[in-house]
Amino acid sequence: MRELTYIAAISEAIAHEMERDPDVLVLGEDVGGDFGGAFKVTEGLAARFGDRRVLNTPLAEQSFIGMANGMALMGLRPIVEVQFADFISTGFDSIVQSAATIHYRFGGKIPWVIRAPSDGGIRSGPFHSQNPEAWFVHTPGLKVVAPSNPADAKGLLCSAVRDPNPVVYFEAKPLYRSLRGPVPEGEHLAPIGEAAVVRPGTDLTVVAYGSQVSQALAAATDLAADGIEAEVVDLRSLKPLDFQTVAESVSRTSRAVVVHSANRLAGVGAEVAARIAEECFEWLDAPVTRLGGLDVPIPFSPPLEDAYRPDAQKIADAARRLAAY
Amino acid sequence: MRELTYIAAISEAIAHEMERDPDVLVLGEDVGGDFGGAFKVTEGLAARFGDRRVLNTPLAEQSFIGMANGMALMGLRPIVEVQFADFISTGFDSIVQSAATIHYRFGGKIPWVIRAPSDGGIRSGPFHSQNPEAWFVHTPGLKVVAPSNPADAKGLLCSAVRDPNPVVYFEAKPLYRSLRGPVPEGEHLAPIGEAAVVRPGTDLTVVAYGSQVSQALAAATDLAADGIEAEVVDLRSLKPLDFQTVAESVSRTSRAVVVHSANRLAGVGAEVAARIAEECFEWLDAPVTRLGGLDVPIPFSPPLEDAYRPDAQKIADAARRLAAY
Amino acid sequence: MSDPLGSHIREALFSTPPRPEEPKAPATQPESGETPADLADELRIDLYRWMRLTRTFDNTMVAMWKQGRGLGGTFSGRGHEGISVPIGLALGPDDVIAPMHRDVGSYLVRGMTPARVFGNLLGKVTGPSGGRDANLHGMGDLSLGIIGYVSHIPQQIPISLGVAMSFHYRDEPRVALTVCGDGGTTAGAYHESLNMAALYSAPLVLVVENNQYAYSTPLDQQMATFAITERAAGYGLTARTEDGNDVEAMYRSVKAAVDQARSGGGPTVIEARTMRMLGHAIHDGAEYVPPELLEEWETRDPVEGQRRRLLAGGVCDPARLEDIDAWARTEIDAAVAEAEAAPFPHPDTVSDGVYA
Amino acid sequence: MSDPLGSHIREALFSTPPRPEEPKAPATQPESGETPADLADELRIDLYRWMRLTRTFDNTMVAMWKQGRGLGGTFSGRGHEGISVPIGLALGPDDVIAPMHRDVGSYLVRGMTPARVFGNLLGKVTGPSGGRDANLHGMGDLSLGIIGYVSHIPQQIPISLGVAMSFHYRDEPRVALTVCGDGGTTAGAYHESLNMAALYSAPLVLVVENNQYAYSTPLDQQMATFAITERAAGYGLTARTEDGNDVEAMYRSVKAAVDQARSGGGPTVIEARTMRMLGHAIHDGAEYVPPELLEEWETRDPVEGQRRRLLAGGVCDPARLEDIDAWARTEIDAAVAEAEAAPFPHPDTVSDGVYA
Ligand SMILES: Cc1ncc(C[n+]2csc(CCOP(=O)(O)OP(=O)(O)O)c2C)c(N)n1
Ligand SMILES: Cc1ncc(C[n+]2csc(CCOP(=O)(O)OP(=O)(O)O)c2C)c(N)n1
Ligand SMILES: [Mg+2]
Ligand SMILES: [Mg+2]
Repeated sequence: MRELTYIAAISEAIAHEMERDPDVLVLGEDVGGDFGGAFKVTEGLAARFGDRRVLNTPLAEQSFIGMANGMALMGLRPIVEVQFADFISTGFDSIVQSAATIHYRFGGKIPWVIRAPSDGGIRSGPFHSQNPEAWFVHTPGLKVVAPSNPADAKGLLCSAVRDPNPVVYFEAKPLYRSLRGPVPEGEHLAPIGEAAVVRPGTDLTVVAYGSQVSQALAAATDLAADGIEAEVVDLRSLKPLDFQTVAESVSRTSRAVVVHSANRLAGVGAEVAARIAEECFEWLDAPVTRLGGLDVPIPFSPPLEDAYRPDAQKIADAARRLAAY
Repeated sequence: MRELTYIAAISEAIAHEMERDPDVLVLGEDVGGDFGGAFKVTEGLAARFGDRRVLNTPLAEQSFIGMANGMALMGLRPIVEVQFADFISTGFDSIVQSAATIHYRFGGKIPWVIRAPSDGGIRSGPFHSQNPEAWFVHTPGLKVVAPSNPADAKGLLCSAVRDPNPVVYFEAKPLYRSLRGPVPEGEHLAPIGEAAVVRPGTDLTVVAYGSQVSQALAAATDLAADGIEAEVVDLRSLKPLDFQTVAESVSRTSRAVVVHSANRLAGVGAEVAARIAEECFEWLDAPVTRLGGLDVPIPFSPPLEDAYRPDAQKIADAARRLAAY
Repeated sequence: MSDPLGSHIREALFSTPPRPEEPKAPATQPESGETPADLADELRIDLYRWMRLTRTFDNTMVAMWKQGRGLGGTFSGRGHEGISVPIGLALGPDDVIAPMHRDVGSYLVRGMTPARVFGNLLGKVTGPSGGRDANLHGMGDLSLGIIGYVSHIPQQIPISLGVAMSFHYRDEPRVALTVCGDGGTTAGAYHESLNMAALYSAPLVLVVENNQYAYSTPLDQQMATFAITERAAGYGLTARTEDGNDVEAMYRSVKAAVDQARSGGGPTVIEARTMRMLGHAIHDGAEYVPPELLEEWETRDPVEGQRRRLLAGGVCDPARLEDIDAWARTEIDAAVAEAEAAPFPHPDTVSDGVYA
Repeated sequence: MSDPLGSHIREALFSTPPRPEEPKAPATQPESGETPADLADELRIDLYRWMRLTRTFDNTMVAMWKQGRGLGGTFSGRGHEGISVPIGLALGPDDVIAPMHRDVGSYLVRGMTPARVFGNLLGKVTGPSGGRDANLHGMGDLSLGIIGYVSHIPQQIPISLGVAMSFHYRDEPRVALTVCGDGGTTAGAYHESLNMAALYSAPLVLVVENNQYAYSTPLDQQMATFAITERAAGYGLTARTEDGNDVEAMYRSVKAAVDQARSGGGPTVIEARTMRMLGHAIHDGAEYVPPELLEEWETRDPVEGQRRRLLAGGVCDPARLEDIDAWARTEIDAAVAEAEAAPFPHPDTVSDGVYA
């Protein structure tokens, strides 16, 4: 299969959905014209589909997301880009109060996607490196996905566009151009709500998502050299969460490490670890270990950011401790 | 000791701090004049301390919280009322991006308190019943407290005002006038970052905070009739979290239920349960159980809201299952 | 392209309970495009009829809550009927409205039955939110072109901007109308949305219900100048001030704004000056409002004002108005009975409908 | 009541490295209250001097990043020196400023050394954020009366409103000054904060750097009318437009606004019209900007303009200006060397300083 970078897979997914359905449109800061967004994800779309379908908005997250709510209520399917995931908090009400509750409160459908370029490791500091997915997983009424590879980046985005609910799509900036992989051409959907075992193993389970899946796979290779066979589960969808795949894995390996780039404290990993601890209690031979960002604003300077973030080395270290437990 | 309602204890704490320190002031929607706020917490303060220190703001959460950031940077100690905890999301950036990061980024101190009347059970529907504490516990740089009784309501608020950091203070609306208890007169501080064992017990530990502490105590009484002695730990402070007190209790009881009114999914209880599961692994005789709100917007109609919320009965049921494990 | 509202709206609009004294209901919907400098007599009577129904609803609701027959809190729209009725009546059947908590009139006009509104207030399964949302929140019904209220002020504005932009995008001759209070004008999303509405020439009408108070906070503690209309005009959209207690003036103004929006002329902000006659919510005695102010505005009551005008102008005789008043009473009494008799939702359904 | 800034500021302001050619540094701080209709010659030269230092800083930074000697991204303020320098110079020593990402000049004027700014850019422990914040963010130093930049636009405005309100509350004759871009004017908090600043008559000055673009988005895709000044006036505060490339006009205007605020006359918004001469950030080629526009604005360069003006008016001779240029070059070269030699923070300190 031909290979694409992670970012190219995202661009392809958007174009594919716009081609397929005239109700799909793109909006956000700087997404339009010849420019095509801070990361160039929407480059060329305005020329291809017209300015009306690729709309540059003023700097006004609360209201352009709110506007997407109204468009979606009328059956359009806006793909909203927030320039960095960090700025999603500026439009918070329009997501967690408005979009998230409308179906429950009176049956209105909000079939939008918010694309949030997230994650760090690339020396961008506290305001351009955030991973705010836990806020949205905790909020009733939203779906949240976080692809770890180019094929899922395309497949989950296409599924998100077609989903009748609001989906927050966290794309991992550090993977944009550093990760290439096979991506099916044409129609390709990845189901929302299904995790994937991306590396089978017998000795312990590493549960990860987004950019930490690559790190977990690298750690697994490293561990295999020591004879420790790690199974890697890529959650892919954080809400709904496919706990069954996690439980099935842990029931075989009896040991689990949960890892994400976001703050470990009260992060999505806490939910996963608490469920493993509760529902896989009888199978566990060791305590569930969590890795995540430190409880500090994401620092800029390389030694500090490296200390802040989980990586393959830290995952391997934790896995070794766990295997030796 | 004389007894006060939970809400009177809050009012007393504010007046006490304003009396003590001219840098303490109050601001928010409708807090001033003869009116004194939607719940009358600040009633009488404007007459006593002047309109300048009890400031009615326009409807503009982002900016009046942002204004509090600037005041606090200059050494004032604003006590900000958001009318309902539900509306704290409207000022989200000013809290999670601005206030939370300023000390780490350049050493500025933000000694404010945001008072957030939270929680439900009183038929107020999805927009006047929320418990958004998990968003803030997950965010680096904030402190978060949630008193369960009148004495702590006063003591934690006084401590929060004097703390050099931003503190989000979740007060439980359902306790406002329904819970009376002894409250020390004059100076009374409750330390931020210390949990309390509010009922000793030997068979299992119930970890709770806010309005669910009363429910846990009621459940414990019920359980005692069956010969099950539940220890109840009141977290009081959600960030920093006094895990030592929790661990010490679970090391004796070997069983734990964690309960809060907020959505169970990726709530603060997930963090507590994950830590118990990790750090108390060797002591546990049964899986850690979590109770919390369902993953739905908080419904209005009595049968739905009752189905949504944890209460003494549901805690007792869970505890019985756990004791029998 | 799919039309989520469909043409059911026209039907729904006229499917309210039969009104014996008002057989010519279509008169309430002047042909789109007609600018009513002189309003037809039947329309003028209709404005009264809907205001009377709204007022009777409000009186009854307030009485019930005082008697302890309510559930949770609620909001009175007394004094706002001169706004809430024409914003409903001036819209065409395929238009969409996003009302606030004092706009019961607009729900009724759009075809939501009083029984359903009471059902919502009482947490019954028959309310438009099925017991999920409280009081006058969440009363959306897209088949009637109504978007339920989001409490976070002024969320209705960006949502309505988006509805308007969907019409724009699809080249549909439809209009979105929404409402905010004086308090809403000081919130950030007000500014963002007005700026975008002007920028995109969105078919949007925003009515600012300037009722002089945001909860307990009077205008002069909300803004340095009361130039709501001038500030709105600054974005580059049409803006004007109206007497919100003059229902005919309001109808004309809203209708003109709707026509302008429909024909591609862009958005309008109408500042409707009025007074909130009861407290903020049912529990609020509003002691902070000077009694003289209320007395003055009581003399400008929009319902009684329209009644006097109809009689003075000889538009109809007193008997017809008394029939209307009696009809309203009957309608509302029946609605209360129906809502009180309706069941609560079953607890097992609590998690239904979070996702589509 | 405690004064978190203290009187160290005056000292700090003059503790920048010695400037051989500029012994009379105090001339940069006209006595508070004096409205400089005619600016003193030394002040006019000082405006040039700081602009030259700022420009040399900027040129050097851009070159370093192009050479791969940078860390992460950064933002050029080229063309904005006519704003960033006077907003610093027109303030008194106890005033507080909250600059944005193109306002390096104001940091330098307030006494932050170029070496510290480069330290921040390079993630060194010597930067004001100690390696915690990136590029021109987080460069706060309260001892210099500088608040670090929060990326979420326009957070600097409500923060500065609060700073102003603390002066108001304590009856201190101090002023808060902040900055936003044209893009910032379309965000909600801009509106909320201007409304409150006017309402409370806060001692606040806001300079809107209208540089015609928000990232790639030109003004006409941001707002329907470009009436930034008129809209600001609508809140009931003082508002005026200036040529942001005329540093003397800017100085006069900002100084008058600061004096007005200090004497209880309330807030001012100054729309400073200018052009962003390089891209949004270092990686941005800004192909979306018509080259003619840049060419036109190149002829209006604020630094060269002031140089020409000084020479034409005979305020000083060319040798003095060449000395200043050489001084700036020396200062900046030394600063780069110092910053490049400085250590990174130790990883063990990563969690230090989250809480006070
Ligand atoms: C963002 C937000 N903050 C606070 C509230 C609480 N609140 C409900 S109504 C109200 C006053 C609204 O005043 P106004 O907009 O003038 O409308 P009115 O009630 O007068 O009709 C407030 C503060 C809210 N609903 N939303
Ligand atoms: C709330 C928010 N959304 C998005 C961004 C990303 N962003 C950074 S600068 C910028 C453009 C700002 O334009 P303007 O205010 O005109 O300032 P300029 O860069 O022209 O100086 C954007 C969109 C941000 N910083 N904050
Ligand atoms: Mg009002
Ligand atoms: Mg700009």
